[in-house]
Amino acid sequence: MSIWEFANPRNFMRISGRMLPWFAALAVLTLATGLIWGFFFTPDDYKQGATVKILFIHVPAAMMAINAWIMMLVTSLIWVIRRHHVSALAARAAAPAGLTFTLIALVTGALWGQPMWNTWWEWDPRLTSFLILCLFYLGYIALWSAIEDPEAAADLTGILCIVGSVFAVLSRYAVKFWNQGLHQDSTILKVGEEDPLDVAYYVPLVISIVGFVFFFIVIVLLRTRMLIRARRLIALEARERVG
Amino acid sequence: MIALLLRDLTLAFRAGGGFGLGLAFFLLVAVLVPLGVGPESGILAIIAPGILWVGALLASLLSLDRIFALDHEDGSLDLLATAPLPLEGVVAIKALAHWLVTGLALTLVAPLLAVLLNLPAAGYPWLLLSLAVGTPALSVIGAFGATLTIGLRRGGLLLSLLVLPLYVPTLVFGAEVARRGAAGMALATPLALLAAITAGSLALLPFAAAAAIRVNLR
Amino acid sequence: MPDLGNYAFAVLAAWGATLVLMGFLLALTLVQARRARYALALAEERIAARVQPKAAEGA
Amino acid sequence: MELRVGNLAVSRGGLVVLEGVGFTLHPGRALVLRGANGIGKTTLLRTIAGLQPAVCGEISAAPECLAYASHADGLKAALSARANLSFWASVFGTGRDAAGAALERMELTGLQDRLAAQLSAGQKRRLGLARLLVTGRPVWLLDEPTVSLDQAAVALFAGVVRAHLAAGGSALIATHIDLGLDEAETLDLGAFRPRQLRPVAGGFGEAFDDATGALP
Repeated sequence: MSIWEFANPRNFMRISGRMLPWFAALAVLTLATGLIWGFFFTPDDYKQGATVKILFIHVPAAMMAINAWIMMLVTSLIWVIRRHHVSALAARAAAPAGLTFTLIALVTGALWGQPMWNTWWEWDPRLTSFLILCLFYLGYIALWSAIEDPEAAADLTGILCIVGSVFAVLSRYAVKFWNQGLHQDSTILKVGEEDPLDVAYYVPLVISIVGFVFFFIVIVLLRTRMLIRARRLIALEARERVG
Repeated sequence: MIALLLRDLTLAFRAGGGFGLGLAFFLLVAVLVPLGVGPESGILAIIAPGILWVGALLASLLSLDRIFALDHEDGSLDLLATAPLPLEGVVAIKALAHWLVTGLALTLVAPLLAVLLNLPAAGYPWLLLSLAVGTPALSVIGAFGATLTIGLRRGGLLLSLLVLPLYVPTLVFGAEVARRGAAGMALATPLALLAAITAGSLALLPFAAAAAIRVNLR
Repeated sequence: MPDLGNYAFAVLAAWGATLVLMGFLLALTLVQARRARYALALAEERIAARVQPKAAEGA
Repeated sequence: MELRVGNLAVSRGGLVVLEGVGFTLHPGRALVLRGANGIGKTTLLRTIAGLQPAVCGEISAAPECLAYASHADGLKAALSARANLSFWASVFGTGRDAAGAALERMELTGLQDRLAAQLSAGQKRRLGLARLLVTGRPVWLLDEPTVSLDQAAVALFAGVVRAHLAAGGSALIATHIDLGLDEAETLDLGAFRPRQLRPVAGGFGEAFDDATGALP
């Protein structure tokens, strides 16, 4: 079976309907395991104390905030190049999830920064980049809901997403240049190096990341199915009007 | 092409064309900030480059929705699209016209407003240079954003939301050049990056904008 | 319940905010999905009711 | 320049509104499109002008020989009548004199220095139509050209069209008014209306409404 089978709304509805319960079960399982393990069964960090528990939601949310945008970029490109409608709707479906993850990353970052750096908000490059990402998500969602013609809305948001991605990357480097920042470097890929993330944190963190991924998939599937139904409703009503 | 540029410039200078609007806004920012921050010249001198850059950015944002929306309303955009001009060229010319009446004008008055904000003497040439190099990017990026909202009735607010995040790199590098210039630091890197953003936007965004116009006309 | 020490507020607030935001997203998605499903079902029924008499006439 | 249109289908709002449209427009001839409101005259003209993609079919003429005049005149209220026209003359590269000649042909010479904002609706329309003369393009696509023109102005415009045809041009006109053109044939678009409106192939409509029953 080719992946383009999904491009047909009918096939997508059939296959996604069958997969949805499994993904939902996996999401519940991994999220529950990762989060409960992270919250109840991890030791305090010798430097950061109990705040290290924020790690298990902050890091996955931040990763998914970026991954959601990447997924939107890929699906937008598929729409612009191959004109598969489900792809455009999937891009739209991912945006609110990405926005939520961005907000979570920002809020948990601020709450974590307060005891660690003694300030709620720091114009740190990472935090600033996430604030900008948040604006990108808001603009993208607003443009989708502002344009009535479905085809034009898909095209224009697709163009925005592609151009916006370039500028998002530019902003990332601009902001890094502008302020070197307090934020510690990402340590997750450095296991085995000098000051690695302790294995006690590593395992629950990975499980929790997997949980966030499944949660994201479930949300995107649900929302894409919702948008497909809404489109069919519009199509049926148009047909009814013209007789 | 030249005819289009001249027409847009003429329209901008006629009554209701919005030429004075951006400048007046820029002036207001330069006057209101000291009133809000307090008259201490030391503080003003530090924030002057940033204030002038943010003011220039907002002033150029103010007139963006006129670039294409007016032409779309009165039907000339349809006619331009069937005229023997490439749409990419139309976008570039309109962005150029927008830059001449906002970006260039703001660049020229910026030194006067910098006096109000106590910018150190060393900063003037760099402020001018950074605005001259950076504001074309603001106009092209803005013109691209304007093509996305052509067909919308109240697109102004949405346009700002779409364009502001796209302005971030230009603002960061532009203000950085002006700030380092005022402080007497090395500024070759941000200046080169600012020029790169302007050059890249000028080269690529007209194509994206023309695609968006075609979508809107259909 | 683990002992969170001085950081109880930061940790609990961060976790609480996360759960609230994710819960809100999930709830919103489910409500919207249900509404779309319901509205579409109504429209399908209406159309089916209109098409069937016509088909009967044709036969 | 011959305009040949074959088996053309056009869409509006994701629905095919006309299909199988075919005609040939020879130099020196005019074709009047007729049909009820909303049948798709404007859509057809915009598609031929290249402003929107056709669903399928062929259009022989390149967009470079077509001059399209829409409902809207594309006038800038803050510019004088002459400045409005000179702009289009330079865009189409027909030179300085073309604008003056066109103003004279549409009997607007006396108003040339007035701002477009101060012209009456009929005068604006005449100025909008004068634009066709400065395009220098052989095939005119006219969408309701006589709206807000009085009888004398309609006759004037008919004369302009006739001269254009006599010079080897051609015109495709969507109108309800009889322009009194002997060279004109009439095409009733009612014949090309699909029996049942269907969504465009590959569009959002078709993808989600293939009428084969409910979604799984």
